[in-house]
Amino acid sequence: MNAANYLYVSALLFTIGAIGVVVRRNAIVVFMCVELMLNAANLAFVTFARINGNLDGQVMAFFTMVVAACEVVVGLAIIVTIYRSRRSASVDDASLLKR
Amino acid sequence: MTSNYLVYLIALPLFGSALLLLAGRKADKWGHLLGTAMSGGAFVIGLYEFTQMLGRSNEQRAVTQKLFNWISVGSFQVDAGLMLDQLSICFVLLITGVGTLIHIYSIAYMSHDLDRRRFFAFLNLFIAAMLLLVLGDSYLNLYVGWEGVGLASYLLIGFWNQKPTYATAAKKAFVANRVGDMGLSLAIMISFATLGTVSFAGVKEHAGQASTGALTAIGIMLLVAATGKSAQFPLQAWLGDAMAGPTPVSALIHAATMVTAGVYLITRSNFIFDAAPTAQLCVAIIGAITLLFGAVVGTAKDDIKKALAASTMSQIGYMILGAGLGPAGYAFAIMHLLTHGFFKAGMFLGAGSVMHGMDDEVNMRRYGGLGKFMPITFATFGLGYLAIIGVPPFAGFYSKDKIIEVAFNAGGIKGITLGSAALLGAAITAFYMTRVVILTFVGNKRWAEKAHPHESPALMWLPMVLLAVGSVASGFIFTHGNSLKNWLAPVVEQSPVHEGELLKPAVVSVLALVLVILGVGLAVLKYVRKDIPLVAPSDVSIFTRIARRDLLQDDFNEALFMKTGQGITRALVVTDKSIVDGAVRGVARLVRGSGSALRLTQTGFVRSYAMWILVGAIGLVAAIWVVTL
Amino acid sequence: MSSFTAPVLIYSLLAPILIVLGGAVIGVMIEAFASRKIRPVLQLSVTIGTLVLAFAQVWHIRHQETASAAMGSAVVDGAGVLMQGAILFIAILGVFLIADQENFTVIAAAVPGSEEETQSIQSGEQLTEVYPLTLFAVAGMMLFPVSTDLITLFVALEMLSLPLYLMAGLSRRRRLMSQEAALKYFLLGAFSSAFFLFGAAYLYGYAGTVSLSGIGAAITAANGNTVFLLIGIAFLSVGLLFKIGAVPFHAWTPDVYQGAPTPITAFMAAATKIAAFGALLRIFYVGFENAYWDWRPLITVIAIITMLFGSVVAIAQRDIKRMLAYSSIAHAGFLLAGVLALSKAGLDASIFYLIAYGVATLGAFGVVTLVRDSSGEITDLNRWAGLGKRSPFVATLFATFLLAFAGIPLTSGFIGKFSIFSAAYENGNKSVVIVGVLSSAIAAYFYIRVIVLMFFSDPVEDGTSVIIPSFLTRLSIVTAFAITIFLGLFPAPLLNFISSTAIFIR
Amino acid sequence: MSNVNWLTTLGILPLLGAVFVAFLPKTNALAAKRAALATTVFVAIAGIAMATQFQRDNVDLQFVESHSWIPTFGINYAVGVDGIALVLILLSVLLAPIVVLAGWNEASGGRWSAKTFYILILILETMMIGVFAATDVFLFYVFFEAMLVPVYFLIGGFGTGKRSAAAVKFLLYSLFGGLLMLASIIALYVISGEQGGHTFDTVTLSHLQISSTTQNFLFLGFFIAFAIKAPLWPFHTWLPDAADAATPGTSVLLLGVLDKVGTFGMIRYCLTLFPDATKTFTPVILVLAVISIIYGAFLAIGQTDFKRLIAFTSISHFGFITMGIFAMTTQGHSGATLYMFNHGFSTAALFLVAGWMASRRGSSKISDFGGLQRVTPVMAWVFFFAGMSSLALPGLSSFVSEFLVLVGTYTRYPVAAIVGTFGIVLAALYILIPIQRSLHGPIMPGNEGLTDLNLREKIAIAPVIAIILVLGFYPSPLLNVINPTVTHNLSVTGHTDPAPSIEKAGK
Repeated sequence: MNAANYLYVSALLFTIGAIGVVVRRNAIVVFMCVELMLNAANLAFVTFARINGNLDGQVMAFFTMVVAACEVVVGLAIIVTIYRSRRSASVDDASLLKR
Repeated sequence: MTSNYLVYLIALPLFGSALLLLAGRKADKWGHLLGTAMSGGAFVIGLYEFTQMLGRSNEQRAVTQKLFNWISVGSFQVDAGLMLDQLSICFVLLITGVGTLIHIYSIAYMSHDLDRRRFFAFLNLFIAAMLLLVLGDSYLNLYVGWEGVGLASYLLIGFWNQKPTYATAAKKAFVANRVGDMGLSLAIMISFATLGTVSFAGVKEHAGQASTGALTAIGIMLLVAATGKSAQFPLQAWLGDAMAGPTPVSALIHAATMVTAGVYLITRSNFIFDAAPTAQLCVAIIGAITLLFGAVVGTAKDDIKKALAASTMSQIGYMILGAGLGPAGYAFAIMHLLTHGFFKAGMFLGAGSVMHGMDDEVNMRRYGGLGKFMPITFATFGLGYLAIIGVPPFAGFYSKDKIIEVAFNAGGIKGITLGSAALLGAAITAFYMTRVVILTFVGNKRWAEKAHPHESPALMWLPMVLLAVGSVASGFIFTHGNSLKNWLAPVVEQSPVHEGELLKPAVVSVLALVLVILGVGLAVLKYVRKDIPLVAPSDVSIFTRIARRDLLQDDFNEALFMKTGQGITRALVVTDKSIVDGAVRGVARLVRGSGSALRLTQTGFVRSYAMWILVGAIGLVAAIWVVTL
Repeated sequence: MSSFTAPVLIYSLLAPILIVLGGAVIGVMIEAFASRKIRPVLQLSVTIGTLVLAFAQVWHIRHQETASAAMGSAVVDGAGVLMQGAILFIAILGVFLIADQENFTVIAAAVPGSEEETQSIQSGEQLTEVYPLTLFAVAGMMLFPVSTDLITLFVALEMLSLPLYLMAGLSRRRRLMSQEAALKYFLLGAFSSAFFLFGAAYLYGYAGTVSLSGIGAAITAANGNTVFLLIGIAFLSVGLLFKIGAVPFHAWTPDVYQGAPTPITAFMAAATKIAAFGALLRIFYVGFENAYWDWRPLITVIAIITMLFGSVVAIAQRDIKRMLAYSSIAHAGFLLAGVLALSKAGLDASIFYLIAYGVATLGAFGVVTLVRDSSGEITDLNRWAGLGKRSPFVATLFATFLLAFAGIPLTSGFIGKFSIFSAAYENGNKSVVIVGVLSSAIAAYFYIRVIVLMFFSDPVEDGTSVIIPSFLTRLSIVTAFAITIFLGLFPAPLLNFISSTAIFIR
Repeated sequence: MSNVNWLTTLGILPLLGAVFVAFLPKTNALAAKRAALATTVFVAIAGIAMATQFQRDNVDLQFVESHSWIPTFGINYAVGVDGIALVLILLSVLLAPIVVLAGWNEASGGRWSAKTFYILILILETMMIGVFAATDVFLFYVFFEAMLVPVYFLIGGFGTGKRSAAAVKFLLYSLFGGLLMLASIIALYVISGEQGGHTFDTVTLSHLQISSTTQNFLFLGFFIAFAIKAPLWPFHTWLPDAADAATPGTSVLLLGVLDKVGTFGMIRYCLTLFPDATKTFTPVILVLAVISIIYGAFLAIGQTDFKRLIAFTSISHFGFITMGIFAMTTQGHSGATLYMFNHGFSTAALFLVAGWMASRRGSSKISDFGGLQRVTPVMAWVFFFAGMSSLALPGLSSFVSEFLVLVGTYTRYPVAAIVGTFGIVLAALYILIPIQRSLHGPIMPGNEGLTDLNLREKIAIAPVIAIILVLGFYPSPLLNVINPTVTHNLSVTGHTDPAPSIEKAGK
């Protein structure tokens, strides 16, 4: 099976994630989309690792997961606080700061 | 030859004026005396130098004095240097002599004025500047005196400047003079650019090598300067208003000396004009036009001083005409200048004395029959009158006839035109001067009840008498054996005696006399034993009205220069506000505007920010793609 | 069984980072075990102690250079050391500001206006988590410019970002705004780092290695799929340009700067820029050096847009913090000119500029923390009117910082501007220089407007006042002022030190 | 006497004065005034002492000092003066004490204490000396820009009317020009690096080989900055506002000294660094100069306010100076330099008296005055004198310089000179009209009570009048200092005076 296909899939995932960030309102969902993008990157890493025949890419993937995990911690904390104070998780409601 | 005393000629009056101005009220008691003394001292030095001159041979007479190096930049070298030659000495004596007399006269005339000290300070300032004008050994030094006298005249015309019209008159005089000065400074620039020097000696030496074009340019510019200072057409308009100044000022500055500076300038620059015929012709034409212009204006004036001013304008026209006739004319121009200095100064002082007796009434329609109340004034004025209309053997007869004669002898159309203009002028002169005399001194009295005319004090009539003597005798002295002509010969070198005379001198004199008699007669018929209306009749011919309005000179200037000037000014003020500064403000507004516009991109919605990033990323990829292709 | 070779780590060279991390861990411990009473002073002293110690260590190793400090994933070289030193110095000054707890909420989780919050405030307790968070961020910032492979870069990026996301949300007053700032910062930050990661993936795909020098070599060798390289460069740049706040990746800057507690803004604005530019410089100078034909035009365009946009929009701002945010965007544009120079001169200039700018920014925000009324800081420009009359000294300090931003001679800003523009011009980026000059003319307008407001307009009596700053705050502001002036008058020592030290080794 | 660091000393002194004033109590304005006066007087004396040490016929820079400042960029603290710079430094140090004494109470209307006012003035004096003394382009730029700050605060802090707006306009406009110049300076720096070593030394830079197109751009960078400073039409609009808002003393320093930096820079930098570009742009610049002369004069006539009027007369005068410079003849250059000096004093006289009139009457509108000659004779006559010197009456210093400029221009560009000569007629108008309105005529209601000049004011104005008079009759002391430098500048940039046409014809 052609390695390129894996890359296409990753690119597709990345695009879906990016578009999702732009179009979805719910902060959680937006955040999920970001995660999707990260995983798209991971897929690319692994694929390239296979292509190049060394393990750096795979290692990178692990790091990414860890980092993603950290992001979840921080991210959810922030989203939850703002939800508690606003009773809404819509990113469009948070628009006091502008201009 | 050098002399160490020339500088004191200028220094004395200069010191006088400086002292009087700085000393302030403290000097009120003796200020006038000091001023007169300074002027007198200058006169004495002048006499001394004159006697020295007489002692030397005709070529050795000129003396110089170099004070210090004034301006020296590259090849532009100007010394503060003085030169006294046969031409300047005439002026020195006229200025200091008449000047001193008028100082004396003013002591009495201004005795009631609180600012008499300042008046004398200005008079001294004028004497100093005028002497610098005639003594400077280069055009630039002359220029300093030239504007100096302008300043003095401005200060003296506006001496009573609390009266707005007087202040305006002063300003008008200064500005008109500045226009002339512009000509002078251009002349200096041209001569430096072409000849590499601005000293009289240098210019005289190199004038030969220069192109006629350049010399003509210089000549025309000098003529412009002369028209400004000597109130010649077309810059004559200021002289009439200048009569706002106290009468002694009119006598000294605006009759005897300053206004004749133009004649001096042209005579001094004879080496230029003789090499630039076109320029010379222009000079003559300007002279001719002005002498008629002034004469015509003179016929319509009721204000005695304005009438005399117009006559001055016309007489200087004669001088300019004479100077414009080249080597043949210079001497006579100067001669007329000197004689005119005597009789016109005398008549002005006479007018002043009349005003003094009539508590400053100047309207001749309110005079009449004053002859028996102020006999001395009448006598001196009368002598001056005879002189100016050119009745033999009075001074004016000699000088004026000579000019008319030379004008005819210029030959051809030129000769005929100029000559007949001069003749006609003589006739009109006779008319309006007679009118002045009749209206003022003879006929029935028309003055107001409160006025009780009386003869002026000795301090005033003494100078008048002396000047009257001058106006009687000077002409004869100057012409006797061509004394003045030969005297001036080294300065204005005579060209070999020119083409056959068109008219014999005798013929000219007769012609002139006939016309003069006609003029006088006309005036007598018109004004003697006829009651003169107290206000000028308004149902008069259009010509009279035009003449009364000074042949519309002011209306012309106003329409052409003042109106346009004010228009330009107003336009430019608007331009500066709206366009030039508007552009600056516009840029600022543009920046600010775009700032507020771009500010709206910051919507506050995180998704739109993400959109920016996404677009940016895609843009980067696309761009980098394009770049590498 | 194959012989095991232990990884070689030169601890002395990594020490600065390790010290900071250690300090951070200790800080966490303190949070966990120390009593509320002593926490604040304890945390503060630990934090400052750590930073000073790390700074000393950095100074100690300033002349040692090796690419193999940590198996080639982190390097110690002149440039790196300078950046680390600068970051630490800024951090110290920043902590001085943070120490003024007035600005911070006590329980970040508490709902604004809730009973819980009011109680906590009345109890006079203090929030001390901020100290370890700061230290973690500092560690990340220190790692960012010295890391030489994409893995370390990514980790360092996240390590400096995550704490900042949280710190942005800690403001005591205007909680909603603060939280919103945190949210925006977080979402966009994560978004951009996803791009960074994706770009990294493609670079790895292109070069077959994650080490910058390896990538550089691959570019030189020009074997491999260029498409991967280009996508890699583009996406990696997105991540980095986001951090430095270059247009069009700037949008977070004004909102976060305004929303975050001012001391945090100060610290973040100054330190993050240094770290991000450090990494950016290293990546472009070491990694992409030979691909500059591809990226230079893009960066040029971005630099130009950034300068102009920042300067122009700043004019329209009514809020002092937002205005400073836009000015920082403009300065990011100027700094990109240094990147474009791609020369030793460019590197030196950028480092000097970063230090000068960082110090001035810290000082400026420090002053902002001082202007308050009963309800907290005043950031509305109109209420700054007549500050010069109320407290001439503070106003003068602020004016000096603004003049430094505007690049008026005799301030550090001018030297920085000159050096960076001359470097850019030297390498043929005339256009950037011209635009830079013009936009600094525009920028001058709004700096001066603030000065006019402070000095030439009469104060309005609305309770706005300048509080008497705590000793530490005063110390940090005055230090910043002194440095700004000193670097304007006698920049030679620092410039010499930089030019003799600053190099990238591969 | 080369062992004395004249220029540095001269520059430091006012700064020390400022520091001293800074330590005086805020309440005691008098002490601050006295300290400032003492300092400036002392500096003036020192300046004159320095001038006596100047070797006239030596065309090299003198009192040279050079210390490495920022070696990384080859920047030195390098100072030194030629004839022109010396004259301008003299101008600055002579005007400073006059301004302090004349504007004794100027600070009272300000936002801040008199103390601040005099600190700013003294700092400004240091910068004025520095900007003329600097022989390192970078150092020059530093002073050129830093100078703006004290002036900005002087206008905005102590001025009247729309002072802050005027101050901002002034600062931004100048800053804009300065930044253009910075771009050119950077380019010079880079080019010098390519041609053997980064440097900012003026002399070295003048030997660079620069392609003509580059030269043109760099020239423009410098020239626009100087044209804004000078100010030349159409970059002048900041001046009237600034002069209108600033206190008389500030205006004197602004028009009298600061603006000279522009014309000084045209000679020192535009000409010597970019001789070819100078040749290229000369026609354009001459046109601008002539426009400034006429335009400034007409606008002066159109003004209703004394301060704005004087500002516009200065624009006209700066037109003359620029014209003289770009005529590239010895007369033109010497004239222009002398003009800079004289204009400093005649403007000072005009502004100070106008300021006194305004402060007495509480208005600077011309229409609010009338018949002053009868109320306050001394003040009126001093104003008259100042006016005469402004319209370049022969016998006063300004005449010598103005005529030199005109004659120097005529020898190469007759048309420009002729048009410029119209300026002297307009000058008569813009001086005499306000004089008639304010000094002559009946006494305007509201002017009866005005008091005449007091002793302090007389003492302040006396030296100005003296200088104007003496230099009018005996300008040699200055000309002898200026001429060698001018000749040297022109010869190294390859300009020779056109010979009189008769000699041309001879050849």
